[in-house]
Amino acid sequence: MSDTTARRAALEEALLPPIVALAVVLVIGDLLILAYGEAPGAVWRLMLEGTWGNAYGIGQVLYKATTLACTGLAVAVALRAGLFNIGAEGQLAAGGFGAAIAGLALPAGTPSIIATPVCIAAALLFGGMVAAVPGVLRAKFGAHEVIVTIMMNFIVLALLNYVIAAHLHVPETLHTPSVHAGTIERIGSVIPAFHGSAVNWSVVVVGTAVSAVAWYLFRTRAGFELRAVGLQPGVAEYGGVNVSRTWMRALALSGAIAGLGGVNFVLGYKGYYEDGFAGGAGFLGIAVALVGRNHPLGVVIAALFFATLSQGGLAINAMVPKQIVEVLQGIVILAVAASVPEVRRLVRKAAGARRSGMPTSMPTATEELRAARMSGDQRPSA
Amino acid sequence: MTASVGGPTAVVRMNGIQKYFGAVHANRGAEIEVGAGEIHALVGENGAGKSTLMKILSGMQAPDGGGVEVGGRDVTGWTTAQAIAAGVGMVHQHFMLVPTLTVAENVVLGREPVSVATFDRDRAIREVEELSKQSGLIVPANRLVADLSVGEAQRVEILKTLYRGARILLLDEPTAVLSPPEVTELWAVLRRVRDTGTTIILITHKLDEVMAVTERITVMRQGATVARMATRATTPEGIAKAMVGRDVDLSVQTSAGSVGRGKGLGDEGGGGTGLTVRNLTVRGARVEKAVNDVSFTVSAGEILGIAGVEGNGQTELLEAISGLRGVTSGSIRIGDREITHASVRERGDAGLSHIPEDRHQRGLILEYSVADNLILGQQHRFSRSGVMDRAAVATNAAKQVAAFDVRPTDASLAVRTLSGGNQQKVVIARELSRDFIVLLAAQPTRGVDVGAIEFIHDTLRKARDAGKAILLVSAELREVLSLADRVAVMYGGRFVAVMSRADASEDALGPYMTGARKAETESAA
Amino acid sequence: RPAGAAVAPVGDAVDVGIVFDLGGRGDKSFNDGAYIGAERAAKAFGARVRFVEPGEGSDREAGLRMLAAEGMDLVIGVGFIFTDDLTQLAKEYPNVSFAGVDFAVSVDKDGKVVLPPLNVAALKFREEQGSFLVGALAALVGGSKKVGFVGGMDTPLIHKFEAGYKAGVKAVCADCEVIAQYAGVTPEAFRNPGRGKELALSQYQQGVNVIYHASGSTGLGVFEAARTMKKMGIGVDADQYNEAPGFVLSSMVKRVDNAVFDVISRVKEKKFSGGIYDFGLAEDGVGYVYDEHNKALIPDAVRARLEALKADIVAGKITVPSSR
Amino acid sequence: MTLLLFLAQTIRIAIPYLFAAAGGALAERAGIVALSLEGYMLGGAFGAVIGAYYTGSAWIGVVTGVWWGIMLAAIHAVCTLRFKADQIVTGVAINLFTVGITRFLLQLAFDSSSNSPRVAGFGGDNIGGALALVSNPLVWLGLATMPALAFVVYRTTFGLRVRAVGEHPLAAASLGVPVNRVRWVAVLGSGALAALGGTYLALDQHQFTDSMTAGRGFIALAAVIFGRWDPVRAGLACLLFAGAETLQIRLQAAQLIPSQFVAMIPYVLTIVAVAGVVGRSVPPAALGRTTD
Ligand SMILES: Nc1ncnc2c1ncn2[C@@H]1O[C@H](COP(=O)(O)OP(=O)(O)OP(=O)(O)O)[C@@H](O)[C@H]1O
Ligand SMILES: Nc1ncnc2c1ncn2[C@@H]1O[C@H](COP(=O)(O)OP(=O)(O)OP(=O)(O)O)[C@@H](O)[C@H]1O
Ligand SMILES: [Mg+2]
Ligand SMILES: [Mg+2]
Repeated sequence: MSDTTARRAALEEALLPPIVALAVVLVIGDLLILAYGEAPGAVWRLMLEGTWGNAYGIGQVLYKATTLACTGLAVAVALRAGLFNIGAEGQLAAGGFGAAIAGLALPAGTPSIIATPVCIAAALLFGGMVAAVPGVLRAKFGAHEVIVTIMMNFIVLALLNYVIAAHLHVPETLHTPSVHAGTIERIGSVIPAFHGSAVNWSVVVVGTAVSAVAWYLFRTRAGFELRAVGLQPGVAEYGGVNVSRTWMRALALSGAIAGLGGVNFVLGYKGYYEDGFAGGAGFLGIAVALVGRNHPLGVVIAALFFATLSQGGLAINAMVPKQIVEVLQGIVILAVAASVPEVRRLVRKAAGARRSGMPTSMPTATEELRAARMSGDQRPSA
Repeated sequence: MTASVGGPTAVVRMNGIQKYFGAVHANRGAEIEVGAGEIHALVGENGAGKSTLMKILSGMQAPDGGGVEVGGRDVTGWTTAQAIAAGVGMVHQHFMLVPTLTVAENVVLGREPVSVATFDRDRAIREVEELSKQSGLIVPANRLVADLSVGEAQRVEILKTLYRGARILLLDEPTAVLSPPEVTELWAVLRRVRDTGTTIILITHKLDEVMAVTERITVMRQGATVARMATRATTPEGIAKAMVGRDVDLSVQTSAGSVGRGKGLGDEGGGGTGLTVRNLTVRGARVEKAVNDVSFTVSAGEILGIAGVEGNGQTELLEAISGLRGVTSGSIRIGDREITHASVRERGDAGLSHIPEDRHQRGLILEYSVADNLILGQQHRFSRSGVMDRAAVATNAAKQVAAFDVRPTDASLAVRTLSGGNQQKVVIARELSRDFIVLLAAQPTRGVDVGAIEFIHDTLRKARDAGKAILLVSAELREVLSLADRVAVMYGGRFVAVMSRADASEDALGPYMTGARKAETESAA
Repeated sequence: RPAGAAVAPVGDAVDVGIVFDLGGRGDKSFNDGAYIGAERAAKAFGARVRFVEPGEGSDREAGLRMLAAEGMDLVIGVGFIFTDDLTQLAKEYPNVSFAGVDFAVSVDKDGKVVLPPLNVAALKFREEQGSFLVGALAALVGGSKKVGFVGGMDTPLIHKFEAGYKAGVKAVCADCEVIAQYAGVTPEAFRNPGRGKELALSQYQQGVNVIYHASGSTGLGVFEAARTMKKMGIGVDADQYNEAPGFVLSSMVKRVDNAVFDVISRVKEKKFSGGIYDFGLAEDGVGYVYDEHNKALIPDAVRARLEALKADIVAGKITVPSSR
Repeated sequence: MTLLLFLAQTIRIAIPYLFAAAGGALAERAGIVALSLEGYMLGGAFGAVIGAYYTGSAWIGVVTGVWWGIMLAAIHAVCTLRFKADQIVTGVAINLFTVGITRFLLQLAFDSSSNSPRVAGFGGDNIGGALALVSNPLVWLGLATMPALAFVVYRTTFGLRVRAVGEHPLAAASLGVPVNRVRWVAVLGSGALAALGGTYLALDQHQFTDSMTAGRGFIALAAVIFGRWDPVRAGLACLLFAGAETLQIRLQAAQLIPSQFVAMIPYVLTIVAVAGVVGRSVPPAALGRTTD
């Protein structure tokens, strides 16, 4: 009995916050649309038609979701290890840059069976390297990863800009020359319904990566240890896990996943690296991870949701400023972040009430134990 | 002096108190009545709801049901500030001190002396020094709390309540971390305070303290009040019986054959060598040498018990042996293997098993399932080329759950949903079921009910009889005496005495535990 | 096919779709120029114009495509950044006319210009020529041997303005020094007026009397500095006189409005053809502002000198460099 | 003279940092992560321009700017203090939200995606360079902020409570200190202070420009950490970062090193600081811990 109760509670805990967020978004969205003097119903309909209403729209949503799934998963993986990766933006850019560099270095005509994997590997490597810096500093010096990843964003973007502007760009543009090899084909070239949309076979690469990460997290020993470190580092250490190394590994992996997102734009869409292509997808990854509750499957769903919003912003541009979408994105995050703890409290209370003849004792509140240690290695929890 | 229960002089009266923490029902109709000017004991097993009841009285928490009266006034659901204003002060079970502030700042916080709209620091220091002199609780007013010793910190806690002019003083296990002389000093202060008319409610697990200083007793079990008695009219056995709801034998149990089993003080015990520690020195969080040049051996088939007041280096010693804390100097061996600088996992593979003293900080991942927790630390044995072997994990779980009677039996539930005792069983099942030579058992029965305690003790003895070397650390002297073949006393980071079980008794160990006596032969363990 | 692409426009009114660059409407620069040109076309012959403001990079193509699929007669991308997207889409929608403001024409391996697709009009502005003239103006009016330049993001695109400007300065004052600075290295550098103001203040304090900016909204800070220091600034893209009346010496104007109006009328008259449309001094596509507002600031001799230089450039006697 | 100009410019550049870093230090001292400084600044800048535009008074602009900062901070406080939302997530969301809402309202109010019309402001029209500095009351206010904050934190009852609440909220609560109220005040105060930074920027420009704070909030946060959460040291860090920027402005013309690298200086310094290379920086113990 307590079995099903616990499962039901877990499900409610996972599903309620996004539902709350959706409700909040609809209400505030209505208000903003009314403020602009348009009819909410018409605008929402336009948004749906422009996204899920036709193959092209779906393709666009999928394209955007591909990048967001990467950055979201990147944030989620780090969070699973108890670390906050705010640097997905820079890692994404670095990954795209890596893919472009590899694609430029390879001789033209290299068969894609070789070239594409090489470029993808380069994206993983570049993203991973950028994230490894905060990982190493966290592990070796206890430097807080939130601060370091934020600062790394600025540094990486400036560095890439320097390389592009000073050395690698095509005259009169902000992008590199087109890569010689390794590009990934658009789906539209095989399935005509998608014609014109940017969605490309990277979506399959990323889908595979998501499954691989899910498998890694929940089926492998490394994943077992990574999650243990994230939940209770002290216990993980006791359990023979090298916490520092796990942190480094988790951040490097996180960065690599974010870097993989760059493939979607660079290899799958444009064929070159362009300064600023990340365009906030890294920061949105935090929202995606949050709404997706740090679960690979949830991340995919959340990525589709945010991609819909983003593509929808373009569709409704004729009626209202697309900034409405930016506001709504912020609101979704706030609503989910605020409702997660609240829902947990309520659900656990309800689950307790449902259980008849509840006995007394429970683990002593860990918070109290922590307070008992007057100082020590306290650090902000993620 | 003693007021009659329920009489008009009752200054505190709590009725039918209910309190939930999420799913936990911490107080279920708890009651207490305390007369003016008495020292009143509140006792009960771990988790009985004592601290919760007192937090409600002090305004830290609001009750979900029931009523609170102080001085005849209904104050149900009041705030801390209101409670303080009404003269209720509480010293919490865990330190409630801000380490980065000075003693004086900690004392006056929330009731700061003010001059010209600014905090008058000098006056705060003056007032605290004065109060310190008056009460006999000597503390350095200008020092950072982070730099205080545990005893000093405890004094600051009491000063905080006195500074606020507390007339009703709630003390939640104030002696748990104090050395005996500090405890004596505390009683002196409390009696003096009581004599000025202050009412004191004392939570403690030490029944001798209850007998020594209190006048009446309230006993709680599972969130409810189950007995009230006058101290004079009862015995420790009587209190214990009320606490657990059945007869308990408080006399020291010794299993057959255990006495004299440890072969004296020499290096070699009965069997081969289990654990060898040589000249070990370990840094603590705040002291340079939390463990100071300690040497000892635990032989196969022997339990070495470490007695001592908490905070004398036991934690650091175990952490150093288990690889959770670096070693300044010295060496550690398991059997013939040198493991001084080995990783936690290497130590595990070398045959080290470890029941940690705090299962929530070290022993269990609360969100993980019982099955996953049952393989924690051995995940490399339950995986093939990096992939977890889920069938093996499940099989192992089923076996251990049955063998150690873990309830409920569904191993896929999160450990968080288990009761404290069952959680501890999970830890013990895991640590005893693995292949090991040496077992570190720290507070193995903390927070566990009497039935489970007997089961755990039996299990430890069986392991010893099967030839394992066991290093036992327990805050319960009785537990040490009931299990150990030899007993060592730790004080100030050193082994100040090592004796065979036959020589060890509470009277013999006491002076060492307080630091009153130092070992004549220090190196001999 | 993008949403709402169903209804084919009726009548002979021209349907025009415009996709803005970052900054969008109200940037007081080339986006506004395109807007003005389109509005003029709407007034003059009833062109029906739809505007789209894309967000991040991948929305640019989507925005163009949405308009193209809706059956617009003409789709305009405002900004060099649309170059690749226009090229791509023009092939997919051969029956739609496209135009790109600041379209970046590429050069092949042998240095030959690669023409855009047949249905794309590349509206190119010779900013370096206009910059050359304001450079000469700055040196002639400045009254010190130092003139200033503030760029937005440090990229080759802006280097073009700097190069023309420098050449103009040197043409009239060989020993003049040009202090050239950039606001930053990310697109934020076009939206950081605080930075622009500090850059300008430091230049003025070093003895510069006139600063030319090519830095989007950052340049608004340059004008603020001009006001406080009572010095001169030179605007870019549009006539920026109103940003700091009395302190704007002139502006290097890019007649995006004219170019846009022009291309719309060609479509209207069914005379549209793809190719490179150069808007230099000769075509009055670029120039400097000389009107009742700033007449008093520019002596007649200077005016004459500038017109002479302009004539030389138009005649090909002076070639203005477009990179530094 | 050059030195004087250098100093004056350093101070002008430092003012927004000083305001925002003061806000950051206040919030973080109370245990609330100050990731949303950037948002408060931008909101403050926008609010100031709206107020000044509709009333024609720069001082009313200051009031509305601060009000905007307080409102945004209130959202942060409701989420993290009332609903126990994660502080870092909330901070990121506030920043995102502010960019969106200011753009949206810019459209609504002025029909522009990037700029507001010119409004009243400080940095006066008819005063020469250095004078413009001393005639701007916000400059003086900015310079006074850090010493004032240091006084509040170390010398007042409120400050004592802020420090207690940021280190060990439970201990403070046990003494009747209203932990959440102290934190509310600190968060709202941080919003007001950071918004003053944005207000300074906007009124100095007499205009609002989309995203005009351009990452200054993050530099301010960096200064707080670099200054180890101490107001005075954080203030000095602001001056240091501003000095580096001034140096870059003054040296850039020489083009010794690519501007990209100079732009990185504060960020690199911060990483060096948090890595403990310049002395260990220990954050307030309860920082980030309003979640349960
Ligand atoms: N803040 C809290 N959150 C959740 N559960 C709590 C909290 N405080 C106490 N509990 C639970 O309430 C029950 C009673 O706890 P309480 O601290 O009152 O026990 P106690 O009698 O003081 O025990 P001990 O002797 O171990 O101190 C326990 O099961 C405990 O885990
Ligand atoms: N928060 C909870 N969620 C789900 N189940 C719970 C929870 N708390 C308790 N239970 C269930 O109730 C059972 C009894 O718990 P309780 O803490 O009363 O045990 P107990 O009688 O104190 O046993 P023990 O002596 O082992 O501590 C547990 O085995 C557990 O399955
Ligand atoms: Mg129990
Ligand atoms: Mg207790």
